[in-house]
Amino acid sequence: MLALVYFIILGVIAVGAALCVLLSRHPLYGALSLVVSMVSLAGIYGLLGSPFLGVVQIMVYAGAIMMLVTFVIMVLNGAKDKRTPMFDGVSFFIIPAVIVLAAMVGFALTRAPFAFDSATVVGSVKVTSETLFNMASTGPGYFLLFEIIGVLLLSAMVAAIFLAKRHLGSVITDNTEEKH
Amino acid sequence: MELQALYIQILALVIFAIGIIVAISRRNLFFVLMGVELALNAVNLSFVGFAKTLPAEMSVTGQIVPLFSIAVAAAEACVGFAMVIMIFRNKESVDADSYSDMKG
Amino acid sequence: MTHLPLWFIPLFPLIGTILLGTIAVVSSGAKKGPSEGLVGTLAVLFPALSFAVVAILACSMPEAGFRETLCNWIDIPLFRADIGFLFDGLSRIMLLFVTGIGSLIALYSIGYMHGDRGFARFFAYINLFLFSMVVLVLADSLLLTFLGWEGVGLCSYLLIGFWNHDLNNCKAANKAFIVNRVGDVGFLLGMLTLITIGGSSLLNYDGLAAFIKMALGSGMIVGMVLPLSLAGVLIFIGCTGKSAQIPLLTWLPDAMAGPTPVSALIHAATMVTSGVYLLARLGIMFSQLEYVLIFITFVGMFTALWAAIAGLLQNDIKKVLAYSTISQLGYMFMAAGVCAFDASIFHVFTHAFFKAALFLGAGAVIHALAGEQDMRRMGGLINKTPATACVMIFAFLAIVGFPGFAGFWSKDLILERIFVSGPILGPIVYVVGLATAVITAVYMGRLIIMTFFGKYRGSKESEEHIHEAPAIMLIPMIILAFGAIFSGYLWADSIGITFFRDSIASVVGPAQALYAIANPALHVNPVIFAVLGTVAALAGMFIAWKKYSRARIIGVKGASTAPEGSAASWTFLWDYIHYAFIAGVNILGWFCDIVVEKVLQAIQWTLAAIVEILGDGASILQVRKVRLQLAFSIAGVALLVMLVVFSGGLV
Amino acid sequence: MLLHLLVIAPFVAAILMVLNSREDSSASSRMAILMGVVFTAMSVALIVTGNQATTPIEWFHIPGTRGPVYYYLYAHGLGTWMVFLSCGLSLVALISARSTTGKSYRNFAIGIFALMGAMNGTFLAADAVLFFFFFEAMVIPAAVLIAGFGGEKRTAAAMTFAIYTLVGSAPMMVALWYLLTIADNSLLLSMAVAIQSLPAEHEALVLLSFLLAFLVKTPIFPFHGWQAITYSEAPAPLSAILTGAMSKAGVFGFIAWVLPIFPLNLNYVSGLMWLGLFTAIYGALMALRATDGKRLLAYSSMSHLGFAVAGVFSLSEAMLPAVLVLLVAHGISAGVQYFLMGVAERMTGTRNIEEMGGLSGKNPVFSFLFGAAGVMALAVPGTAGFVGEFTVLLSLWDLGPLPALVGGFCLILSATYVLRFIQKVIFGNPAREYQEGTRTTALEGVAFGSMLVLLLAFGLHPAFVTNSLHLFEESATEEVTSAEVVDESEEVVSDHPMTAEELHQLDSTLAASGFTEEERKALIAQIQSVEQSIDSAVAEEERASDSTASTLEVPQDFAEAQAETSATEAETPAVETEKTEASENE
Repeated sequence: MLALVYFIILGVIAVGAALCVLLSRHPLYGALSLVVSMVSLAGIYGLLGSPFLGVVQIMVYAGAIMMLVTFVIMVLNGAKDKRTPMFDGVSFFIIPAVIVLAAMVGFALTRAPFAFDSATVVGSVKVTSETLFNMASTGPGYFLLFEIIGVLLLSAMVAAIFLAKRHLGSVITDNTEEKH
Repeated sequence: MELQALYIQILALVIFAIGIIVAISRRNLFFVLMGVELALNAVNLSFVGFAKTLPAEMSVTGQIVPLFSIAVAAAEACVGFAMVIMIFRNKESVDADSYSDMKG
Repeated sequence: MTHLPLWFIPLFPLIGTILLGTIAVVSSGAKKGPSEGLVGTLAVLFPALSFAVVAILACSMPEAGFRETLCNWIDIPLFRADIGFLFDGLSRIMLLFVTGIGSLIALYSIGYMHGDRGFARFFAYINLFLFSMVVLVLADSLLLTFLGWEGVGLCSYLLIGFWNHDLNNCKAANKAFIVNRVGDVGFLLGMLTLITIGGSSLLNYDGLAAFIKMALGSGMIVGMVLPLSLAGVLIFIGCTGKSAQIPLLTWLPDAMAGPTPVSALIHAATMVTSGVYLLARLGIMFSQLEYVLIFITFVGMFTALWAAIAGLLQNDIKKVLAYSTISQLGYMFMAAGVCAFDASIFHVFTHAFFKAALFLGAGAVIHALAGEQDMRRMGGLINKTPATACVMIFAFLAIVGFPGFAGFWSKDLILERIFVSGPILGPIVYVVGLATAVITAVYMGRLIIMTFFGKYRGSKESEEHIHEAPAIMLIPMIILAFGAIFSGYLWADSIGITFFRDSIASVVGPAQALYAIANPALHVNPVIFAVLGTVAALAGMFIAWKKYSRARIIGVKGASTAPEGSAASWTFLWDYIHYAFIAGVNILGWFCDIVVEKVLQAIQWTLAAIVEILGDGASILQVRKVRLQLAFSIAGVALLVMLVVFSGGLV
Repeated sequence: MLLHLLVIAPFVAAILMVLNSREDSSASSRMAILMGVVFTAMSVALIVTGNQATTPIEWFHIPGTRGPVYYYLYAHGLGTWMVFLSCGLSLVALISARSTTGKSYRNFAIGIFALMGAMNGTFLAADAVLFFFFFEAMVIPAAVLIAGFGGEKRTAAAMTFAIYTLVGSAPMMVALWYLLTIADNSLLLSMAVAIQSLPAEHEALVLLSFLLAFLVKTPIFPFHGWQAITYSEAPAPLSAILTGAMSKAGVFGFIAWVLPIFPLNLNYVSGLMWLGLFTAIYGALMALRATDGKRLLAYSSMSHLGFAVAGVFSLSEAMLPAVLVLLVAHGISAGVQYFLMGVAERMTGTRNIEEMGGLSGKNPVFSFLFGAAGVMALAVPGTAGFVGEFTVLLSLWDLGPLPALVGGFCLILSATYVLRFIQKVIFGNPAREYQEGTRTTALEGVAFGSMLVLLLAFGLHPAFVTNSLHLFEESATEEVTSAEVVDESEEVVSDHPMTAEELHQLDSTLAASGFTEEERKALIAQIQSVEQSIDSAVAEEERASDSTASTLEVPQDFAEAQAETSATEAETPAVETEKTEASENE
């Protein structure tokens, strides 16, 4: 019961913040609303028994990525799209379409029988990292994936440096930060 | 009344829909990227929600996948913003509609 | 018994070709050409060596001849051919005069071609020609003969177009090759017919003879006459091409564009007679084909008459000789048409001497006059170039059939054989032949008179330079002149010498015997023919003397040597007929190029345009905004999901 | 091993060429020519060692089909010579391109090697899908090379070429897929079996799709729209390869794929024969009117290939060696003519033959080669062209005098246009002042000269070429007779039934060891008959003989099929009987 209450509170905050993203005029406001939304999502993760994921969410998303976003927005000061309208014809075309799509999927979801398993384990750091770094040959082998993700991040960083290197050296240093 | 698995999915769906709407209907490139992030977040939430419906060992797996997806999102954001910077330098605009060089 | 290998004979000219060709190519970049002494020596040495081999072989030849199979050539299902040589009475005679006269003319050419830029190239071609000609004559199968046949055609092409900076020469060369190609395709199809009749062994001369004899023996020949006639006609078309008979004769007069020794060697003495040789070679087959033989006789007759008249109308000294050659070839075919192959080969033999002498003489005259070929600008040369004049006059007497000279014996023999061949046909053809002999005497007399008698009609300054030919040119001419006088005595029926007939009897004898069974000869006293022939020659000479020695021939300046007016329409009669065919091909080509191709392209581009329009239509959907495209796709997905959900598919 | 090398190594060579410096064209040319020599030597080795096959490797499985696609190469007389043409012409092209491409030589060589690998694959593939793969793959490097190194209208030419040939073979892809859904696997024999079970109208449709691809590639009359522009705009060395080797893929396809697979009826055969003859005449007439030298050569090769196709569909006994010699002769002579035309273009700066002339005085070595090449193209006896054309005429005469007569007319026309070409290019006086371009280099001269020598050698001793067919025809018939005797005796003895699976396995084993379709059918029919009962066995036998009798309408094509597919037979004589035994004892 209590969980439901927390969920409703966090969910409303998340959806509200998401709507703020949609409706805010300046990207900086949008970014801040996004942070709020992400933090409340992290709360839901914790509520669902995945505290590790919640922490990562806050650190990486709300921390690093959003930091990057705000930095870029502030560096590119001309980014305020005063000239361009917030919404145009396309927007009014897309909103009903997406709503219809979501409604359909939701309708399908309500028909699908699924429920929480009572015997779930809490995704604590220990459990998660044990599964993640299970190097046994019979294990799931996520460690390989993990390494590959590391390489991907590295190459993304290199690509970012390469793309943006001409003026904005400061952004590059930010990029390196968010790689944990 | 208890917290149902369905609620999590509905919430994820709503946030995903908003994310898509943001990504497509807004013309500012920053909003486009933020919309994508939002949608990714919703997906992660959906993963976690579904993970909880599985028995013990498998539910851990369901929580590891979002980790990877977060990492990929980080990489995407990194490259995406670098591209925004580069494009902005060329066009002096963050309007997504001004980029139409690919049209034949 | 051991004897020299037969392949020695073609080998020497081949070596000569390769050596001289290498010299020609290597020296082509150099400023100064290769040493003429060296090239000339090589050029004469190899034909002479070949002649020596032939002579040695000729002396030791047994009655049946030598046969030698060198190696396999083509071996596929349905068809098999070997490279093999056959040296018998017929090829002996042919080879002797081909290599002999070839060597003499090579010697003459050293003088004639002196100082020419393509000296080595010229002799490479000459050697290649001799190689091909030897292969043609020496081959033991039609296919190998065909190799030589096209080879000589190729050399003729190369030599006519020898001075290739002048496009007219090239055109004459092309014409020669293409007209010959028409004949060659006939030859090719003839060979195919033979293969269809009896397999590839029929291409072998011995095999063919054996086949015909077998068919005769078993009586199957009756059913085979029709396909064999087809083969005969097709092969004869090949012969008309090579030997310049109606209707494929237009190339020979144009071929005079080549150097004069070439005209002497290829277009008078050797190559053009290969058609006659082939008929004699296949005599045993032709002897069974009655209608084909009549056809050949008439073709020969008309050619002889037409070319003799055309010869009267020419002003160019070499053109006169060219038409004369065609006319004489007509005689040979007339003889072949009544299966008198020995007589026709005998005429080939004597003709080679006197016509070569005439051409070489004409060459000496042209050489003396620095390239002048128009007889209207000659005259009185007998004082300036007495040796040349003597040679030409002897050869003239030979060609008109003056008693005692070579032509007398051979031409009378032909006329006699024609007369006795049949009760109706024989006399008709004989009369035409005799009339042709008169005309021959007239135009040859005209040539001699216009060239050597009267007053010189050229420009004064050119008169200064007239000189007798150098010794290296005179020696071959004199040897040939001796041939023109005495070669007839190899077969002088009236005085009882039949050496020549006996020497080739083993080859053509059976065919003539077979023919004689079907067409028994009439018995007429041969003296009558001799007398009539002599009368015809004298009459012709008298007419020529009357008409041309008194008449004032006006020396023209700068006019072309081509005949004009009605003379032109007579001369170019067959060219006009050819033009009709050429025009047909051109119209076809035009039709293909302008109509069919354009229609095809129109279809092609219409299809392309339709596709393009469709593509443009589709690209309207390809909107400018990425977002709109995404929106479309999302709407599409939404529609799909709606469809699925409402059709109850998902649940 | 040799087969793998010939197909894969060119691609490796292409990649190796990338390592070369872009700037230093002489180093890359040395390397390219060296590798070209190696490939040519390998192709000669292939001819010398005779027919061989690789072990089939399962490659992938196309969805919806019944059997896997094999990576399976085999060499038979026709294919080996085509490979020789492709390697040899590529080598000469690499030599000849040195003077024209300059700094981009490296890229040119990469394209040539890729093209060569694709062509070798086409000529050696034993699997239909593999064949089709390479058949299509040829187009890409060729189109890229045209677009990169061609004349003024090169883009249009490359597009026309690519679209025409790809669209032409698109129906074939569909048809192939359709066939594969029926056939056991994509090898020749199982496809030939599969085609028997099709209704007539489907079979006609499949046949037409196959024909279209090869007709476009050859090209035959209504589908030649791409040829003139492609050959004239492509750089001359590439044109030489295109006409000398690539266009042979069309004729090769007729012989190696269409004839063995489809039981053609007489209407198709005579129709295609006349179409070929018509193309021959049409090409010759167009060549007569062409003023662009390369266009003239394009039409001339169209004429020759039309003649070759007519020869193929004469279906006479002498067809295969005749067409093979004709193809080899045409490949070399058309190739060398294109190379020489390229040199002429380089020296005069124009392709218009009306504006050329007088080269004989300026460059005697070149004009000697040019004239000699022209004469060889004329099919003068003693050259390979003559042997080819004469024997093809012989095959045509099998069908009657009229086709041969038309063929003869074609020979006359070919003399006309070749002589006109020679006269316009090297004789006469120069029509205008040329800027002096690069002359023939010594290496080029040697390369062209040796091609001419090859033509002479093949003309005087065509057994060099025809023996490669010959050898295994004889050994194959021996094999077939002996093998069949053995087979039959064992068939009679073995009396235990076989399952469908076993039959299928046997079928593919036989296919892999290169049995012809007829033999295989007969074998299976026998096995099935044994399987059922003695009584029904007789009926089955009769049915089988009936079905063969129905195809006797055109007996030659099966003879051809035998000649083609017996390629692999001679190689594994003992193995195949063993395999049969083994599969029966199961």
